[in-house]
Amino acid sequence: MLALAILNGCAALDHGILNAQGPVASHERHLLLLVSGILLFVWVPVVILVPLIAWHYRRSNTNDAYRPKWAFSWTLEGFIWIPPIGIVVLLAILLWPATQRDDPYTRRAGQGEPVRVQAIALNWKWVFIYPGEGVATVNQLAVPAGRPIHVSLTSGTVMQSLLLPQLAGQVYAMAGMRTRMNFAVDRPGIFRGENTQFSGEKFAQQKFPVISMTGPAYAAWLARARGTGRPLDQRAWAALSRQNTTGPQTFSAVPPKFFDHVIAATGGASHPHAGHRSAMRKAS
Amino acid sequence: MSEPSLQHAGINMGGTENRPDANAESGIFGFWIFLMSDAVIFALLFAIYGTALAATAGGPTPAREFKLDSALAETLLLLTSSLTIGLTVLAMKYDETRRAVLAWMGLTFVLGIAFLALEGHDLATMFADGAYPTRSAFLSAFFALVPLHGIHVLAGCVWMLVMAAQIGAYGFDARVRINVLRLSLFWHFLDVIWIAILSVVYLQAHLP
Amino acid sequence: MNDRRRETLTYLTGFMLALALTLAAFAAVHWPVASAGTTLAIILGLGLVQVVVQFRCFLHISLARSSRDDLLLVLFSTLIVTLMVSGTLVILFNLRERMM
Amino acid sequence: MQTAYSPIWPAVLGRFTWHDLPFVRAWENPNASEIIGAGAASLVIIGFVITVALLTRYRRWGTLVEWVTSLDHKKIGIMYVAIALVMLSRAVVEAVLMRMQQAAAIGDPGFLSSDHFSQLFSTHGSIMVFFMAMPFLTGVINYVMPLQIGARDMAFPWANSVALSLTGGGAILMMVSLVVGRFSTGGWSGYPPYTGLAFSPDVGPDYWIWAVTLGSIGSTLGGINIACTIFKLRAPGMTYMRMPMFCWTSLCTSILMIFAMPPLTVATALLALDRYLGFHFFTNDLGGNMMNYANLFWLFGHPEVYILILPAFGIYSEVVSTFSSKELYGYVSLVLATMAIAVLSFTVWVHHFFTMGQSANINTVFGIATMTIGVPTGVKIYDWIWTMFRGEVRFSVPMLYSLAFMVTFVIGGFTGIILAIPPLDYVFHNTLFLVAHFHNMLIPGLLYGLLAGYTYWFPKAFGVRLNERWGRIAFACWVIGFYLAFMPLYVLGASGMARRTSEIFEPDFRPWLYVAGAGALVILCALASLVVQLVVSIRERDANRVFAGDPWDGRSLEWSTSSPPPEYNFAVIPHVDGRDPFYDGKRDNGHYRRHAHYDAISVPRNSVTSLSIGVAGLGAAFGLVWHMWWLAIIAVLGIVAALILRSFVRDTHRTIPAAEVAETEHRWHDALNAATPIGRDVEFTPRNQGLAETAA
Ligand code: HEO
Ligand code: HEM
Ligand SMILES: [Cu+2]
Repeated sequence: MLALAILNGCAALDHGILNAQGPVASHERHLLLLVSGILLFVWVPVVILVPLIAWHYRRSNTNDAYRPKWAFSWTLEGFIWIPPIGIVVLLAILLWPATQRDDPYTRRAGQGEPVRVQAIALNWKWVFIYPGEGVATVNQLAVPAGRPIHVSLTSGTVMQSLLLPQLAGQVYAMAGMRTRMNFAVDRPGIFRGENTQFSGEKFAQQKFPVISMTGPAYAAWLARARGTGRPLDQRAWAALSRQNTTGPQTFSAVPPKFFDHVIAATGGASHPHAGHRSAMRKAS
Repeated sequence: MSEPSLQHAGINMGGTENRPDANAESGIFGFWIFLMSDAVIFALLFAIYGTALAATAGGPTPAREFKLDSALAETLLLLTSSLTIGLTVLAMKYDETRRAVLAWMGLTFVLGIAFLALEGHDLATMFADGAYPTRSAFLSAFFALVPLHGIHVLAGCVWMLVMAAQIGAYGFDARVRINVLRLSLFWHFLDVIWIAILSVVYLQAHLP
Repeated sequence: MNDRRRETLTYLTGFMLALALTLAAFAAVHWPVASAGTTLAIILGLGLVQVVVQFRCFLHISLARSSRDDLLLVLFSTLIVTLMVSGTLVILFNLRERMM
Repeated sequence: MQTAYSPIWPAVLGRFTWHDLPFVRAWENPNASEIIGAGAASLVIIGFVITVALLTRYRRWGTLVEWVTSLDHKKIGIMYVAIALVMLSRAVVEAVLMRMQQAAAIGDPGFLSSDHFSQLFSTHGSIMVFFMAMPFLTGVINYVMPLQIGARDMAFPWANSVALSLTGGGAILMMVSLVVGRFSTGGWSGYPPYTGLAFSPDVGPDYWIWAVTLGSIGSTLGGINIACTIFKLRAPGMTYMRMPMFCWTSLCTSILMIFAMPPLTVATALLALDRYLGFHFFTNDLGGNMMNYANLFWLFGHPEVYILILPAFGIYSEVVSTFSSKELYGYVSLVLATMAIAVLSFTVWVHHFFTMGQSANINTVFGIATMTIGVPTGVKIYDWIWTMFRGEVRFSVPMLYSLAFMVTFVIGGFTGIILAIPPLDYVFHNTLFLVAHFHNMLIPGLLYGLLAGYTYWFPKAFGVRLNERWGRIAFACWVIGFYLAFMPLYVLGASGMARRTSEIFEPDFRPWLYVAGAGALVILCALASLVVQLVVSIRERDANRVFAGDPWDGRSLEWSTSSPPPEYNFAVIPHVDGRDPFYDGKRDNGHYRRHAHYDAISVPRNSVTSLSIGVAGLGAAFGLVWHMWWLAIIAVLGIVAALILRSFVRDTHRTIPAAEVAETEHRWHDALNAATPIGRDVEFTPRNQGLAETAA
């Protein structure tokens, strides 16, 4: 039973960072293992010392000296303060460049021409626009393996967070604002993407596959998408904006600057008059 | 203990006794802590105001809404009332006559009410001009910060009425003294907050 | 000089100083001599000085032993308030820059 | 629906309709989720009715009134802890329901509706933090700290009672939300715009806002009171560097309360302005910006977690030193570490939103600041270890909790450091890894500490030792249950499972969710054992009395009084000349001295005004939630009136005549003389009457 549990457990871990499938995630996994290794020096002494000392100096053991007034030693103070400070300094030295490097805004991973994707969080689905290609998808993110993927995020509703556990960390998406995330996928395959920021009733279902393909397969996919003959028009957008869930969808065309329009419509700074109208409405 | 009299003006409870009253000391200190906690609230509202300055959403702007002349008048009123509340405390400490104390406190009260009237007039003008809190984040931040100070001033005025009644009923017993001291701290504190409002809200709106 | 006169003088000094500082701040805005940024710095500086004056003269916070507790409290509060306000401004302006 | 033709009902009942009653909902739509909701509501009502019936049957209304109007810090402390234990029970049951749902809802909707599940994590989190942990630690501080510094009461007994009644009002509002309407689904952090009017127009977020506001105002008042008491009311000779460690941590916690509760008050107040008056602080439109909310909330939220943990650290310090019969190792280091934690905790709040998009430089600075807190925390742990070193360790229940804490807490610190590294936080943020981290701090850190304190000081408060056997059973269940329930969450989090999910679509998560579910059931047993322990201890109270007052060979002043202590605490205010005044005193034979002459002592009288402020606060909150404006207005005026009335009251104190003090003291000294001093080997037996053998 236990063995089975552990076996199955490893299966669970396959869905996460330990089974990293992209350069960003790999770097994060490497950092995780390194930091954990260092932190063992924090954990092990305590776990050994606490039971050992408590048991050795138990009341019934009269073999050892009892020094009720002993309460200070400079040597011990040194051991108590200095190594932990050292560890923190070491971790800080690791942390600084790692944070710069994995900054989701600037990190450039992968090779070749970047693929630009604009992600819009809705209740309870993700819309992905490919401005360069003029197509859009819902609840599936198709990407070419190996190439850098540059995502701009916003939300058409409450705040959400886009996490790709095996590929990259997460970043929030907020209405009226634009955040960014960069990642790449090592090889073709299907990986999970999800919203991790609670957003209401069907939040648990707000997951989607990231489909990584070879270059030719991606090109073929794009061609197929353009050929579906279903543009992301007013009606389609109205349907998406409704609070519900949906399966994967593909749109063959997207109005230009659609993403900027969404940002402006949800209170973004670039469109000051959008706000004015609702103020009038409120005042009247 | 060279200058116990300066500790908090008037903290010595007895007429001649020089030992600060232990009870009064913790009573005043506790009130100080409360004021500092309140100061954090104001500080955060200032910070929010700072982040919301540009968020006018196409609506009224600071420069248009804030009038320097009435801000100056309000400042002078409040500053003077800070002086008069101080003189109230000194009167309580040295004269111990109800008339002197009530006179100074009455003057402070009038100045406070005048301040409130002026501020109320300002806010009404803003409303008439379409600058109401639901208009934009900037105005929301303004209407959280400045009227909160006004509410404090109002509370101070009510407090003065209560203290006047107590002075009438009990003279200057230990609790009246300690509460007048607290009231004066509160009032001075509001003056300090107003200086910040003046600089951050009103003067900043009219930078060259 | 008796206690009462001294204390009255403290209040009056505080009042005059505060008045002067306030008028100076208004003047800095009304008859500008410097750029917006500098003027802002000037009025905030004047405001800060005035706060110190008021604390000293009206609220009787001083370096004297007898008000050491109050002083420490005020200084600690200043530290926390500075941390909170400056942190908030830095973070939110940085966020605005990166998101708008 | 409401009748449109009669405008009177909306004016009276606000936005209340029949469908806000869970019974009506369960009747109309009888599924498991609604029935559980109706059941919970019935439990609240039945509990209330039974309490009223019992009070009437045994004619105890007088006692109740005597307690709730009391300004005695000891009674107030006990009432705080009582609130905490009741709320703990509710929140644990909710936690178990959530665990059961997640174990049942793998590729299946489970038995709870998604909406119900969201209310559960919101109430569980809010209750555990604001109405379990905060009252518990405030109660323990209230009870113990004045006794430890040799004071007769808190600096502001009346404000103390106001704080209690506001906290109680908040707790009652949480209970009311079970019976009328629904609670927020926005989690304990209540992030807008989700909790704003546009996305949650119902009463839920309003319940959250006002319950939390009542609690936080109560905590601010409590903090001011505690700090002022420690600053100004220490017994002569009790310098800062002679204060018991628990007083130091109480002081630092109270300072954190004073400065960290205001950001929360601002956050909830501005959210309320958005919701009630249409302001635009955190809305999506007209320039609103929710990032301000996140910033404000965590300006409070991070110091809050240290508010929670510091008193527990203080309790561990007392317990480890007492049950090792040894001076606390490294007192100065511990004091410095406590202060360092308190100050540093104001410099790290950004680590709760590393993923919001600020620059790498900002994240770096806050990441490093966060890790720095590990150093003073570690110092504390090592100091406790070296306190046991060369001591004589007795494995009492509080000591067992302390040992389990040290070993387990380090794991939580370990994962905290991982989360403090921004690139790693990008991966683990909002996953169950985070949930595991904070429960790993909150249960073995905070809750074990409070339970240790409860067991340790129970005999002080009631004069009766708690049953040892059931204590050990409860302890074992807490520890086993914790490991089973939360270690799997690290794995699930590392596999990318998001927090707050009511339904799971990944079959590979199943085994871990089962283990976690089993762990939750063990925790439920732990809770049950605590109840049994209390009942058994009350039953066999006569065998376990420790009236003499010192059952554990204690070190600080609270043990130098009778158990329970007299209303005035100390007939003669003690003089302190060391760090362990009582321990040293009784060994020098100086302590139990009968005086020939006692003075009359003045103690605060009971007060109704403080209670009425809490009641009015509850009324105002309820009125605001339901838009019953008349109620809110009346209640707020009531609060103002109570404040003014109180300032007119002159006869606030009552004098206990010298004869009565003398009689109380003589009765205690007679008992001391009659008691047999016992050695530590028999301290868990009925022979322990509370007098410690001090020879050798
Ligand atoms: C009592 C509660 C408590 C405590 C004490 C802590 C302590 C710590 N916490 Fe935790 N936390 C707590 C409760 C929470 N934390 C949270 C979230 C949280 C997050 C945000 C994660 C995210 O949202 O993505 C981070 C980065 C941390 C880090 C830390 C660190 C570094 C510590 C340190 O203080 C730990 C220090 C201890 C250590 C390190 C072990 C002992 C030290 C030794 C042995 C010495 C040597 C050590 C070193 C050299 C490192 N916490 C949340 C989330 C709330 C929410 O989102 O809902 C809660 C409730
Ligand atoms: C006693 C055993 C406990 C169990 C079994 C338990 C279980 C849970 C569960 C299942 C969740 C929801 C996790 C999710 O989001 O998926 C949760 C959330 C939470 N718990 Fe506990 N918990 C326990 C004790 C505590 C204690 C003692 C505290 C605090 C003092 C606490 C504070 C919280 C908080 C703050 C949340 C987050 C709520 C939110 O998401 O807004 N819990 N807990
Ligand atoms: Cu934190």
